Amino acid sequence: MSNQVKKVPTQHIVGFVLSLVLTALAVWTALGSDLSTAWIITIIMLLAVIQAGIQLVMFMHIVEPESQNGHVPWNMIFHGFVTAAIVVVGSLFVMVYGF
Amino acid sequence: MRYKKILFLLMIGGFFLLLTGCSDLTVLDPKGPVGQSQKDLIVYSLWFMLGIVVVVFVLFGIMVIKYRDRPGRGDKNYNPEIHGNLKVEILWTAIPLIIVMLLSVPTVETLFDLEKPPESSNEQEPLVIHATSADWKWFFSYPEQNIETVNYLHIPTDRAIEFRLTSADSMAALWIPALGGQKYNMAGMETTLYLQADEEGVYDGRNSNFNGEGFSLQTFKVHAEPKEEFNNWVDQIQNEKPELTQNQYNELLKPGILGEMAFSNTHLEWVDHSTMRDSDYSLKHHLGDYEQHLHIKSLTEYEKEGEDHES
Amino acid sequence: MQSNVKHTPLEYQTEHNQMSILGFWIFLAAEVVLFSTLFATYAVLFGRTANAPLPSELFGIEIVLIMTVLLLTSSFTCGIAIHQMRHGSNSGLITWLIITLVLGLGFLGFEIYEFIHYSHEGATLSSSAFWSSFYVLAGTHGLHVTLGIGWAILLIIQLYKKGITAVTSRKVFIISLYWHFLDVIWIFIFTSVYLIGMVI
Amino acid sequence: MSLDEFFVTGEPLIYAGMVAIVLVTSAIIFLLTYFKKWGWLWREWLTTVDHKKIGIMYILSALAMLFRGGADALMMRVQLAFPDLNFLNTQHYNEIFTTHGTVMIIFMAMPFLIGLMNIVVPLQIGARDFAFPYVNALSFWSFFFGALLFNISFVIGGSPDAGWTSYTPLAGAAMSPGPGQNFYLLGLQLSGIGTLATGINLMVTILKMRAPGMKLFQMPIFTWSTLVTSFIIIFAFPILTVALALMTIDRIFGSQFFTLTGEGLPMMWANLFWMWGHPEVYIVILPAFGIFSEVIATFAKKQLFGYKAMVWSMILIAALSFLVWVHHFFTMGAGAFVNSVFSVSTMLIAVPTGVKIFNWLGTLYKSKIQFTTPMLWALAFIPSFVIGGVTGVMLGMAAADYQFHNSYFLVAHFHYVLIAGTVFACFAGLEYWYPKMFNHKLNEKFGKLSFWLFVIGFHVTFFPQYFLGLDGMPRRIFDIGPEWFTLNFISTIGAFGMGLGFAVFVFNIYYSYRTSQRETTGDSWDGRTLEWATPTPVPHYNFATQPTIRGLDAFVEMKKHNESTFDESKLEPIHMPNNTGQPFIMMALLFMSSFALVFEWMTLAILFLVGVIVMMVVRSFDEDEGHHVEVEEIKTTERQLRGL
Ligand code: HEA
Ligand code: HEA
Ligand code: CUA
Ligand SMILES: [Cu+2]
Repeated sequence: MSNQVKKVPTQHIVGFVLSLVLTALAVWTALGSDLSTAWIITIIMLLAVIQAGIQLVMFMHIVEPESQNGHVPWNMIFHGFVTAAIVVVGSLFVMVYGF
Repeated sequence: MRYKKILFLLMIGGFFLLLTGCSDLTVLDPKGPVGQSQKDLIVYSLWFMLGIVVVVFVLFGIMVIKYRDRPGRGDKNYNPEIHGNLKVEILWTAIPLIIVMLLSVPTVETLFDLEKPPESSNEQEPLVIHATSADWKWFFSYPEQNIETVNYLHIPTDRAIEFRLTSADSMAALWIPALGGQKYNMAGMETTLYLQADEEGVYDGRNSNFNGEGFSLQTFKVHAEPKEEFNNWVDQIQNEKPELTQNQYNELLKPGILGEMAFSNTHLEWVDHSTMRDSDYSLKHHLGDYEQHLHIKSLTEYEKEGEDHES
Repeated sequence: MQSNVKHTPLEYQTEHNQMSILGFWIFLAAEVVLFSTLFATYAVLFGRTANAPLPSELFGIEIVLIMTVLLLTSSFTCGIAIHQMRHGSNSGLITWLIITLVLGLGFLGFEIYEFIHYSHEGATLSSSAFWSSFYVLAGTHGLHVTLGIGWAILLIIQLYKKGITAVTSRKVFIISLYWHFLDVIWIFIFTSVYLIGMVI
Repeated sequence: MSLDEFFVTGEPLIYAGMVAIVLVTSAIIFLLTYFKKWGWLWREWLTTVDHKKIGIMYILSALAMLFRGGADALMMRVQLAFPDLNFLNTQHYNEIFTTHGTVMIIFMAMPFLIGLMNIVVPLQIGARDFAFPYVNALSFWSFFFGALLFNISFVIGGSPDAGWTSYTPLAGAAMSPGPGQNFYLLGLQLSGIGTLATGINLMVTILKMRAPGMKLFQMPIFTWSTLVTSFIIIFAFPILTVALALMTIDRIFGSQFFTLTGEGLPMMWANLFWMWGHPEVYIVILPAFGIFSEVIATFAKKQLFGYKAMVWSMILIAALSFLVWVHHFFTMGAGAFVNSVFSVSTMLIAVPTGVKIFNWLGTLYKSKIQFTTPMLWALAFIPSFVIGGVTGVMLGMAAADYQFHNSYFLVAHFHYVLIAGTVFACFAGLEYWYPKMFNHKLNEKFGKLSFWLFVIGFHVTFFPQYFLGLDGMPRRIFDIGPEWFTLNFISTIGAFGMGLGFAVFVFNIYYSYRTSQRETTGDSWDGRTLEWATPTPVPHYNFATQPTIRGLDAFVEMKKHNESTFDESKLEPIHMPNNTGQPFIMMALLFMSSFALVFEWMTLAILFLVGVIVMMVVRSFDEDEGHHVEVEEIKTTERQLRGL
């Protein structure tokens, strides 16, 4: 958000609406569409990642100038997600794919 | 600092000296193709490692001796401003990288080879032996021959053995260093390990993965013998040894140490510990037994006991 | 150490506050890994239901969807609370925080109801590896929400007493980060536990 | 539960241990009372938030743990010296190697290094304290009480006995009933909280509190190693937290993660454990690399060779450390492809590590080496560690690892890296920064004696173990076969050499305290970095005036320009935090709660947990804003310390 405090929290409202839409979309993809399971999983996981990004940027103000444009927060959260991917994908690779 | 130099020479010398004695070390004196391929890999890598160690030691020796602050040296050859040199830095990044590649190739090759029975005997089907670990003994089931042994193995030479590894309770690892590397035995799972003996002999086998009080004593002997002898032995077991009953088997599963035994059937008739369904079979029977300590003293006591069983 | 830069929100105005916020971001990165470990366990143990019911038999979209909307909305109201704080409105801040809390409590209520329901159907913490991992994953999130609620109550009391100061604004800002973060985690639980659980 | 179940009974060695503990405790209590030091202890130490004092407490505890772990090691070595020896029975042996491994890695190596970081890092970057001094105190007490919890298992309830890796199902409730394993789980959990907090704390400190002008790539290399280590801590420790929690829930609340019942998957524990465990071994080696870099640069009288390459190789090692964990269970049978991937990633770590080794050699090139004791440790590290490292690469070759795994070859590898790397670094760092901490140097004669005893003892102990491994001797056996007698016997002799070296080291601390000359300047070794720019003993606010940094090796520059950290014209009041007893009390309560949980006394555990929460509420309402050190006070202190 910019330095001036706006009267109406547009960014929050947009973020809120977007997350509701994304949630609905995910539910529809999973339960309403007739895609294959693999596609469903791919799509809804992607939607989840986008929604997480929305929370980070629109609600958590990760990139506002006061947090030095979020250099360190971005870096850490990014690496947190990289580690998370290693942990989840790695565990599946070793413990499920391996057998 | 002369004694330091001498120390290093001694160390390097000692290293070589010990290496020459290596042919006696079990892992470096394999008795079958699997162990041989692993030995080859180890020796191959050892040359690289020795080279690296020698290079580092020599450089180190030169630096420490030449650039020590001795009386009368003053500022000769002293240059505190050096802070790097791109060329040598690239060199000492690239060479290790190349070495790593040279090590990776045979490693990966050997890894894939080890998942198959050794080539030298691929005209025959491997002999299948189910090796089941239970605290703290081994059950070896020969489904084709319909016999089962406890704490000892007979195998024919020059034929691949396909071990199907599993465990009735805690995790173990089957390791016969003279024949090749180990793999884990885990309840509810089955892993496959190929080994083969080319030379006759009696080899030491054991559980190498720590699993509690009786761990040190969970060992067995492997008798590798020519086909005919092996078949005779099988006949003998089939004819002379009793059948194992489920009740007796449950009793044997109880945590504790056993001597050698043999039976003319296998426990696979009533339980397969490698399935998820039976992974808690042993626990169901012996849950309470883990609460006492066995106060095991030492190997010799049990070795004596084992001999009693045999005779 | 108050700097006079205009427009800098109060919570960023002291060096100490900046460091606390940064420290909290780093903590959240660690939390990402913490939850990912639970997700990994869940994913690996998926299907190991033993004799207990399958997830697809128990999971129903209605309750979970209500929970999701409650939590998403609470994340939004929490954002509004911060907006109010940056406007300098203490009463607005407190009001929106309380709304956030109520929504959070609602979420918790449904979660508890859901857990009770599942265990009546025979899926408990100890019925199988899969259900253990389900309860611990969802439960850890629920525990975080509970902690967040308790923490927010403490802050509301402090806001009543002291109003918006450098210290309280920093604390409120940090808890807002925490609350949004719990929403992020929930999105992943919602997607990878419930939706995928219903699909497979 | 009756008393004889509560206290461990039936073992003469344990009775001796109990007696020793009672005697030492009563001696301490007596001395404190006799010299009326209780108030001093509370005011100066238990409630301190000063990073230097906290660092000293870390190091003292770590030395005590080295003693304990070392005593364990010596007992194991005695038992393994002869075939069929009945010095320890199998149960006792199992407990001892478990506690030895855990204590050495979690309660010795890490706290020792964190202690050095505590003392040195704020000084090296020109800061007045940690970013969060209160949290720092909290971290220390969480480590301290975690270690205490783990160590009392020795006399109360029984020690864990499933190895420091605590593989399930062995370590699960079914096969290891009783409190032993709970001690492991909760002791590690308790101290793990503190480690994570320290990681965050150090990272913020380094990122935000550097002296004006100090860019990231101008930070002293030890500070860099600390930053990278904090990064690993932050991303690796949560994995341990979860793994421990899951096993605790398994054992105490009946879940089925790692059990053989309910379709649990015991190997998942191994997977999670090593996802933390491998980064963990780099957590204990990277700071060691940092220490060696500082020591070598100082005593080679030369700038570090390839500073940037040194930093980037550490970052690369940290990144790779998250991608190799499977090399600890190649033999699980995950297939050739999985093993190939992790085999190659493992070996790749040799490249950045090699870069570091060669850069150290480069630093020695055209240098002027002074053989002080810290420098001797650093020099001995290079060749010794290379042996450990290249044998690590041999283990990394998965197909060969099938033969090395679980053998003494592995035991030799990790002692070569842990001792030649971490322990040598702890000694080097302690002796190097000792004058900064205690205002006098350690005696060089005894220092060198302990060095030679320890280093020679080390090689004699562990070099033969490579050959034992190749001869098929597995780890964790309590009784050796006769074919392994000779090499084991040599190994045991070496271990006593190390013990002797350590004893001389401890004696040297006492001896130097009595006889060493006190420091007059703060710059004991003609140092290169900012910690040497402060007077000694370091005033609690560290820097009267913060220096402005122009480049690498800030203090060398300052000395050239004749600058100091006491510029009377620039003095301002300094804001410092107040001491507080809260961290101590909070962690003591958490300790009691964990203790109750070990014995599964739920009500009591919850009761103490409520106490912890109350302490957190108290903290939340706390309005302690700290205090200011006035200019006059700074002036008098500095003038006195600097002899102006
Ligand atoms: C300080 C701790 C530390 C460090 C630094 C290391 C460093 C390394 N370790 Fe080690 N390791 C442990 C502590 C450590 N380890 C512990 C505690 C265990 C056992 C735990 C247990 O089971 O209880 C273990 C176990 C262990 C295993 C498991 C073996 C098994 O269980 O079967 C493996 C396998 O790959 C391994 C590999 C390596 C490698 C490749 C490195 C590399 O980082 C080494 C890199 C260094 C060099 C290679 C030397 C310098 C380089 C050069 C001079 C350049 C040229 C070199 C080449 C091209 C090769 N280690
Ligand atoms: C930093 C880590 C570290 C350090 C410093 C050490 C130090 C030592 N270690 Fe340790 N070790 C491990 C980490 C470490 N170890 C780990 C992780 C394991 C694996 C555990 C497991 O399998 O779960 C292990 C396992 C291990 C084994 C294998 C046990 C087995 O598998 O059966 C052995 C055997 O020789 C051993 C020996 C030693 C010795 C002789 C020392 C020496 O360096 C110790 C030096 C001695 C002293 C510092 C003594 C000081 C004390 C005195 C002078 C007082 C004497 C008093 C009395 C006897 C009452 N260690
Ligand atoms: Cu208000 Cu964003
Ligand atoms: Cu490792």
